Amino acid sequence: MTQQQTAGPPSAGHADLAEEFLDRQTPLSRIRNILHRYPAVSPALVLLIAVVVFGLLNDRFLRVENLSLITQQVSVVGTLAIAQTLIILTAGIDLSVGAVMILSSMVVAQLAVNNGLPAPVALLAGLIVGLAAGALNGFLVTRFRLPPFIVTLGTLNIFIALTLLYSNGATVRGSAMPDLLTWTGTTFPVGPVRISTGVVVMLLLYVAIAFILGKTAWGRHVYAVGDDKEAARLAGIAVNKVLMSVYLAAGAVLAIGAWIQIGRTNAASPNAGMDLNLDSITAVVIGGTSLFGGRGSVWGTLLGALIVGVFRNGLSLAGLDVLYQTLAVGVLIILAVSIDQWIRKVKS
Amino acid sequence: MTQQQTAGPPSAGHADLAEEFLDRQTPLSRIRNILHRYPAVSPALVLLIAVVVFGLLNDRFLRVENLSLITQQVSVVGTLAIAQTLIILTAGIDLSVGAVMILSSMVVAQLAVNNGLPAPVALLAGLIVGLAAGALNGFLVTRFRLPPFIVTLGTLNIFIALTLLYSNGATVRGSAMPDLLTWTGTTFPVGPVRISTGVVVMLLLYVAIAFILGKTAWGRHVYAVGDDKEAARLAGIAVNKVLMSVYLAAGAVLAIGAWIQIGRTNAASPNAGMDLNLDSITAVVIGGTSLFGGRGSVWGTLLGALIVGVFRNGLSLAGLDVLYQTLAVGVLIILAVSIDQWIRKVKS
Amino acid sequence: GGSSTTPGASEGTSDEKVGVSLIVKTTTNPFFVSMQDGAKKAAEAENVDLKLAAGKADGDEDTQIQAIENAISKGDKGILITPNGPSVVDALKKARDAGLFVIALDTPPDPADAVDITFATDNFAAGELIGKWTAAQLDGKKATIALVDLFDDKIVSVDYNRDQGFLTGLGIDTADKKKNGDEAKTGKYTGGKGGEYEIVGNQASQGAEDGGRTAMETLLSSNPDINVVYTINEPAAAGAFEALKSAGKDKDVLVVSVDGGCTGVNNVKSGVIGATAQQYPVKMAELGVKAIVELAKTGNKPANSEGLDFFNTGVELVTDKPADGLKSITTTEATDICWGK
Amino acid sequence: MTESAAPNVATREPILTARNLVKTFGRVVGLDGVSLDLYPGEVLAIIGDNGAGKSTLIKCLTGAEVPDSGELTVSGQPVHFKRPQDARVHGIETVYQNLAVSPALDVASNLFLGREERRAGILGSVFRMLDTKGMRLKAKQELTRLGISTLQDVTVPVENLSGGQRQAVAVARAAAFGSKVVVLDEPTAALGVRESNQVLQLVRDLRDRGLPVILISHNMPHVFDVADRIHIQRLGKCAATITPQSHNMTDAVAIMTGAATA
Amino acid sequence: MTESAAPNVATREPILTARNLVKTFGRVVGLDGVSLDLYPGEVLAIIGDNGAGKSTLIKCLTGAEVPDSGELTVSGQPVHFKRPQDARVHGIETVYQNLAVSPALDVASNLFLGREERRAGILGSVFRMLDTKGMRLKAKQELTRLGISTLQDVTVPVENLSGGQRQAVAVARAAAFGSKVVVLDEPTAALGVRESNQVLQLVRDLRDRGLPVILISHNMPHVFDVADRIHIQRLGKCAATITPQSHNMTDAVAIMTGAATA
Ligand SMILES: Nc1ncnc2c1ncn2[C@@H]1O[C@H](COP(=O)(O)OP(=O)(O)OP(=O)(O)O)[C@@H](O)[C@H]1O
Ligand SMILES: Nc1ncnc2c1ncn2[C@@H]1O[C@H](COP(=O)(O)OP(=O)(O)OP(=O)(O)O)[C@@H](O)[C@H]1O
Ligand SMILES: OC[C@H]1O[C@](O)(CO)[C@@H](O)[C@@H]1O
Ligand SMILES: [Mg+2]
Ligand SMILES: [Mg+2]
Repeated sequence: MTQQQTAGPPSAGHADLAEEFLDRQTPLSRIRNILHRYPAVSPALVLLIAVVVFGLLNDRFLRVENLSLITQQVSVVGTLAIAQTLIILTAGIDLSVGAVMILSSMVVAQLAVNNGLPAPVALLAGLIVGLAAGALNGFLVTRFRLPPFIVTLGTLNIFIALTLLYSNGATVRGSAMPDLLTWTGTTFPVGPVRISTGVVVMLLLYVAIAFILGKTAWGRHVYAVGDDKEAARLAGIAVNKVLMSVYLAAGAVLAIGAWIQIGRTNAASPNAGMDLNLDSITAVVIGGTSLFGGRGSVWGTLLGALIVGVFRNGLSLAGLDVLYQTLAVGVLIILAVSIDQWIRKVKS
Repeated sequence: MTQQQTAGPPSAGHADLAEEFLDRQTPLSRIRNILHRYPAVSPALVLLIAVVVFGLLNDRFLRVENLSLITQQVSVVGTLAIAQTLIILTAGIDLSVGAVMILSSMVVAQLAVNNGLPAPVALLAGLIVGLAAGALNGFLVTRFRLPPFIVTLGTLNIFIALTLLYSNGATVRGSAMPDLLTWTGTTFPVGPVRISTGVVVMLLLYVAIAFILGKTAWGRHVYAVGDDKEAARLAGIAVNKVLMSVYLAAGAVLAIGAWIQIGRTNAASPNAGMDLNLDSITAVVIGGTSLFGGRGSVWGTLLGALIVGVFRNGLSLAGLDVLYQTLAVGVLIILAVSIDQWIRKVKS
Repeated sequence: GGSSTTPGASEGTSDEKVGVSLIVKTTTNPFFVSMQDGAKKAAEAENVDLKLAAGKADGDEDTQIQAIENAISKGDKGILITPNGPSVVDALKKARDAGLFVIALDTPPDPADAVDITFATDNFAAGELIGKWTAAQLDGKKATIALVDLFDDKIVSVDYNRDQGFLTGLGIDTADKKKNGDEAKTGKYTGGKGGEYEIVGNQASQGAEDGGRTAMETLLSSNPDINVVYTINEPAAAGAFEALKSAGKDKDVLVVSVDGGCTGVNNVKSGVIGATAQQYPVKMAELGVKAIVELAKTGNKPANSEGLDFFNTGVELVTDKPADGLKSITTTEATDICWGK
Repeated sequence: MTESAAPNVATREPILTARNLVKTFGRVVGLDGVSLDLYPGEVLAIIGDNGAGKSTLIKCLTGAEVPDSGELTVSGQPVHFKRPQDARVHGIETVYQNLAVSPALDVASNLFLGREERRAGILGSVFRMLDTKGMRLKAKQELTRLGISTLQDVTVPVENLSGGQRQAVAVARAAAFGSKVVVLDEPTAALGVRESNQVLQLVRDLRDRGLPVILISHNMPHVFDVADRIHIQRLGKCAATITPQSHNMTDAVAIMTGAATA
Repeated sequence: MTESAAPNVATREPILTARNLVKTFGRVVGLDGVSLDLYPGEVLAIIGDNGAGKSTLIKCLTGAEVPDSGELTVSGQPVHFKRPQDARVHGIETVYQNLAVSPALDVASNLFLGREERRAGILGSVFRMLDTKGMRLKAKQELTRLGISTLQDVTVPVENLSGGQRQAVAVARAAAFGSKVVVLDEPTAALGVRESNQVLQLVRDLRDRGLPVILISHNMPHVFDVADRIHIQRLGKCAATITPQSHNMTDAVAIMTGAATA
């Protein structure tokens, strides 16, 4: 074989010309690599920026009581958003999260107050309601292959109607309830701050679900099913079983959300939080989870919920009129996700 | 070459064993083939069934005045759903359709009534508002690569705030407006029926958009972009231009929707139809368009809007109380899509 | 449904049921649930075929409009409605043009003659009662006032009547009586012993618990020294109270409201609410059903109360801390006549 | 009946048999009465024009599609595969032509998808925690064994791999877990020369371990290199089953294209 | 500099040149300073191991990726392709390895995607109505020309096609519209024997019409059959540019795998 000229420059070891473009070479790009690997870091940065800015705008914002208030304000939507994340990871969407939570909370409250059942039994009944609702959604999605959007739109109406029929539109006040039901609304001191039990419950849920999603086979299957359902099926994953279990898990989370909601408002009310659906989806999407499934994390969702909570609270502390608050929330949502995108420098 | 035994039966012409499974062989499967080719046929059947059933339940249902009423009741959401279909076909979603329509309608009404501008000029201003809103959404989606869900969630808040700031929360009465603005609310006789002008405008929009989507290159590009954005890009389609034009087209449709809305309620009200977002998405999804983009048709959407309208009206004429109506609407939505799936016998 | 042909025509024989639709604001407020229950009872007695409809939430006009249209289609003789906002007026006109009788309950429409008659609380008077009571309780102290209203995106008569009535009762000049929030933000109130006042702001609550809570939280964050809280109704009051409680402010704040439902009266008893103005939804419903039947049969209707453009169904101030020169009933008395048990 | 075609398997029981499989898609005929036998320790190649029904055939064999009619047996027992995991349970591992990988999951997760390994001790048994490290290590080993040297980072999402790297992942998965039958649908289509040779070697290794392999390929030299028998699909039917001994490549192509009969 | 490698092109101006292209993906080096010349009427093959950067190279040449650095010229003019349509405007048609077809669109629509034909008369000029029938007819002709005989229905959505049929659609698209350069990334990977030969014939036809072709393939016999020059990628760089005359297959594979230098 004869010696040939190469078309390129003489080869002098690997990656010489490319050297300067290699990300590991600069500190900035090292950061970007970290962000690629831990996508929740970038909404965390957005949150941090928001906290700092609002702290500068109003010195009350950074007081521990105010920060604790924010966590309380997001505790319900934050919990619902866990369930929503699970569903969205499977490329679904759940419009019924708010309705399931309310139905469950009304059942718990009425059974305890009107029917005099012991509090733990009432809570158990609430859990069963959540699971049953999840089972219904999951059944319709897996069995009839209906789009989750349609299924949960339908069951949303069903659950709302059931709630109103069951409760007769009446609110059950916390003062009438056994302590266990409103326990999630109690606070306990940690150093200078009072932490709400409901917030702690929510955080524990996040830890548990993050563990399950990240560290167990089930979690991996959830991602695989959401990523490419057909590929998961061909890889031998029991897609329908996974989907069903996701809806059941979501139902259970919603039942816990109902408990937190009772504590938070110190009441079980049939018209609480009908717009929690959109809010929970918002938290998920701001948290970086893809609506097309298979990509995202529950920590991102927590950050998403906190970002919205911080905006709302911070803007009103900054003394903005409510209409301008609405305007600003709109702008900030877009800004938050833009910054997030910019930080990640995602290429299409 | 030596003669070999074949493993299969002796080959005796093509498709002998398969013959009996070939769909063209049976009348039933011929129908199914038609349904595959014209997916709008199956929601049409669902609509037909619904109309027949409600007609049997209450003899007033089938009266021409009632049927004409139903078309009026869906005229606004039906128009918004056209815009929504365009966006969803590109694998997006538009949460701001309702807000854009209201903003546009308030601008039209106030300019004509408070600022005394001639009606056509006011309507033109409304169109510009719609186009500007679409341009903003499209700009954010294409330029910053933000998810449409987030973009329109943000602009939803922005448009709501702008509407309220601009209108001061006051409703403009139709009686104060020039006739042209409420022209869409007028009716004209066609044989025994009175048809509303707004409904005709909506139907013309459907015809126009169906033509453009089905018969022009632009329409094909819209489908291609929604189907697989990267593939469309590699095939040399200017993806961002297509997306931008879709958002602009949607904005224009929404401005026309604003006009229809003014005629329909004979007023421009800053808080009208905030849940038109969900309703419009519902119509699109019931109409068989995929939320993942690239598949569906605007005719399906019209049928989807009519199906929901028929359910609401039919149930109330059947004398159901409101809560049972809610329940039944939920069940019927699921049923409608199940029947649709069953008719199509879609294989995953 | 009946088989009558011309809707609203009064040729119906006595054995034929009169079709009536009751369209309330929302079914998640016990006030309207009581109204529905009252109407159902009355309907039975009056041989009325009553159908229930409602908005999806307080303020949902679109659903009410569709319900009105469906009532026309259904061939109903009459409509009872608690209008959710100004946009329903046009649909009501269509109904009346089609020959239906239309009666408003609880909330007079604007204009008042958009319906045949309205049975409602005198909401301005209701607001005045709690305003005067507040002035008396303040005893000359500075009032830092939070106004938890109904809407910020539409104008409804109950909303401005109660709010402006309350301020009037306190002795504050309200400028335009039909407009919330246009009064001077600081100044002197003249009610009771009189004193300084500061209005922290108006926040919309949509007349519901969660709205009330968010509204109160927003107001508290802009001024934690609030000591007077006006709320549009008792669901909003309950929500506002939760916000006060979690901010540790529930003890030193005067919360006043309107409604007088059994839950609300209980809250007055336990001190959650200082005073409430009690309304009578069951009475509104009964009068409404009867009036429709009467209209259908004879074309006659009751006259408006004197000086008002609606029929006043009455209001009582409920408190256990009566103020001098201000007529009120105790929570025990109020419990006997409260609704939504 | 396959005596002359595959004398070495004549006396043994087939592991997998298919009889008269039919599969239609609407108006399109995918399979039109196809039968097939797979004997222990043999490499059965399936060749045929594009659209001849090769992929459809193996999909029906492995539960990815349910045939309209026809029978399947595994080790003599009739089976009805409704989904791929049914076939997997019977020890049948498949690389589908469209690869069936999860784009967003990393290489190691894809390799172990559906049979993840858990940590030792209570972390695994009670908390059901994955042995991520262990799986990554094994994934690396498996890829090295296949000679996929350009792919050193098994934590990369599969969507970022080159076409060939992606295919290597899919093949590695089947090779690592196949216990009774391995089915490969065009496994070397996107592979480089060296990687292709490695896969062919793998096929031989599997056969030598007694595992039968079904191999779909358009590459005649490859086919004639490793196959014991060759099943030729044509227009949805089996046109012939030949051996590299009985026919040469030109014959095979002629049968495939209908220019000749076997 | 390519004198000995491609003597037949020495005197002509290259149509397409690339100089020192660099492309990185995060920590992964795709291209590490690659240069390339394409002369009129030649078939330039690109070969290399999986992950060697072949697809990345042609993506940078055709606007699908923007290189981090490096220069491109077309007919001597410097160009900066930001997106594929920029390259298309310059007459460069490409079949990408992942095919870039729209699954839900039918065969004919895919063939004409981005350059649909309109009806004659005002239906076309004013109403901008598509000539659907005409395009279907032409699509059929183009496919027949490529010998894709199993695919008779051009109204089938591409997602329902077999792997090879899908590839044939992508190749037909490039062949039908290429005006200056045709770039094919593994066009025969999924094709049957007959279809592959047809594509190779097509490549020769294009060359004979004076159109240069860049062909990526792992199939050495194919490459040595049609290529005038062969660009060998290795680890992101160009390891050598050879000709079928100067080297044989074994040499090429040795250079590709690093066992030898050119
Ligand atoms: N899901 C489907 N829907 C409709 N038609 C299908 C479907 N799957 C396969 N077909 C058709 O069935 C026939 C056989 O396809 P198959 O994929 O089995 O071919 P193949 O022999 O594997 O071809 P290739 O070598 O190109 O992969 C083709 O005509 C194809 O278009
Ligand atoms: N979008 C991307 N993100 C990250 N890495 C990438 C991306 N595209 C390519 N790479 C990497 O760049 C390298 C070169 O990939 P390329 O696709 O060019 O290889 P190839 O020579 O075409 O290989 P094959 O023969 O397998 O198609 C590979 O290591 C691949 O993993
Ligand atoms: O939301 C406002 C509405 O709430 C009520 O006070 C009942 O709770 C009604 O009288 C009023 O119309
Ligand atoms: Mg195949
Ligand atoms: Mg490649």
